[in-house]
Amino acid sequence: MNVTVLLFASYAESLGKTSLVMPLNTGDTVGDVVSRIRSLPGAGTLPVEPLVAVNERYAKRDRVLAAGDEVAIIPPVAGG
Amino acid sequence: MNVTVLLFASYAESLGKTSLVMPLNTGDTVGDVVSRIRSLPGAGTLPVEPLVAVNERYAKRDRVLAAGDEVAIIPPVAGG
Amino acid sequence: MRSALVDRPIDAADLLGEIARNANGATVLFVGTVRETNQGRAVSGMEYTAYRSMAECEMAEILREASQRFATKDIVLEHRLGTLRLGEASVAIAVAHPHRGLAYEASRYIIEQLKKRVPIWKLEHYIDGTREWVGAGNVNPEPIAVHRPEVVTEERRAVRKAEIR
Amino acid sequence: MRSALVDRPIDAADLLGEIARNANGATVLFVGTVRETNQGRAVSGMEYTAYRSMAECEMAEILREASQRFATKDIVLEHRLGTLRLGEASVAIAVAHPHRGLAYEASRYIIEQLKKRVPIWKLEHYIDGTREWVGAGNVNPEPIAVHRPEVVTEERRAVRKAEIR
Repeated sequence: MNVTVLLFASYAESLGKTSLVMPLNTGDTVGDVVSRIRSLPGAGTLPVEPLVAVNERYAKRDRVLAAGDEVAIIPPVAGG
Repeated sequence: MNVTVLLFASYAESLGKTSLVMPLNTGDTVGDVVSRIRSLPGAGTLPVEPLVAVNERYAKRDRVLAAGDEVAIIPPVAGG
Repeated sequence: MRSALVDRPIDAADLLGEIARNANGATVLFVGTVRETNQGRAVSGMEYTAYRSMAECEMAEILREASQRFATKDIVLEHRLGTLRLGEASVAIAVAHPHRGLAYEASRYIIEQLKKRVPIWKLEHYIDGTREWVGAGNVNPEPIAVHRPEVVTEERRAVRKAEIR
Repeated sequence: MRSALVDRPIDAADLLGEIARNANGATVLFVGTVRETNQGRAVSGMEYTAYRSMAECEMAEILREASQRFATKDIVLEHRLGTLRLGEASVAIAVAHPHRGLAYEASRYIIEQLKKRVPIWKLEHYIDGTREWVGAGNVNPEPIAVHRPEVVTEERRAVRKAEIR
């Protein structure tokens, strides 16, 4: 059971990749996935609680993930 | 000693003219000229205290006029 | 900074080009157009007249005020006179500024002041053939020939200047 | 009502034409452009990337909200992605409304919400050769090759969809 994690902009640059596939345990939340991402090399610039989207919608830290979910770690947005 | 009085839009239509030359007595104010205009035929639509400009600037009712002044009676403006 | 009364269609894209500078990050354009209804009545067109010389002075003064209050000189304002069809632009204001907040505020300030102070009048024509001076009440509901006071004004000014000399 | 991410220059006049209707009396256009300085540093250009699919959803949602709050469907929003030169438009919002107050408010609402919620990022390039992700701090001051996450995102989505099937 996996989720896809997308990285963008400064986070993608810091971690050296724009996406990764991460194994998921039953009951894992957004917060659990973020913690695992933050333990990767280069993740020092990620805040403890970054903005996260699940399947293209902003999601809270306690959102429980399902297989195949697309989890996006969203750096501070700067459109306009 | 005269002043030119300019009329516009609804006021010009009511009074049937767009300008007139009016004799001026020493010390006459904007208010005096307005009173005389209001006594003309068709001036029923003019309010007691219409907006007035003297020489292209808004002026108060007690402004004393000088020979050659251009006095404009300004209907409610509706630009835009 | 430029303001003008014009007797031809307003080209909004031209105004945007006129104020474009790389120092600015935000541009706000306001365009006022002739609406097909006003207070429930079906409109067929609009006729704008002005006390031209004074209107030009007031428009320039409003731009000076906006420039000082909102810290930009990249402002252009055009108001059209004459007979306009539905949908045509009667007024356009373009403001550019390094920051968007002040661009919006300057734009709003200019249109509100214009509507309050600039001696421009509009004669609304309705599809039933009647006409009305907007803001002045229904002074003459019959369709009649329209005066064009600003033309006579120019003549009068010439007379006045001659008298003063 | 239409919102889009575009990979070509934004044509503001086109947007104005798109929302023009005789029922409207006021049109407000906002254009955001690349500024030559930011926080005192000389800028040479800007590179915009996005989480494309989500950005499109959020932009459409913001327009729906604005339409309900301010009572108009005559709204169009375009945000450009890719490499932009100084003075080029990164975003444009055109709103038309019967009344000007709500046109201004809708325009302002849309740009503020866009800046708050839509997953778009900009990499600012400076004339001294350095670059910085705006809003993210100076994570890498060395000039290096730029990732284009949105392209990979599309690939990833295809992979994900294949995995689900």
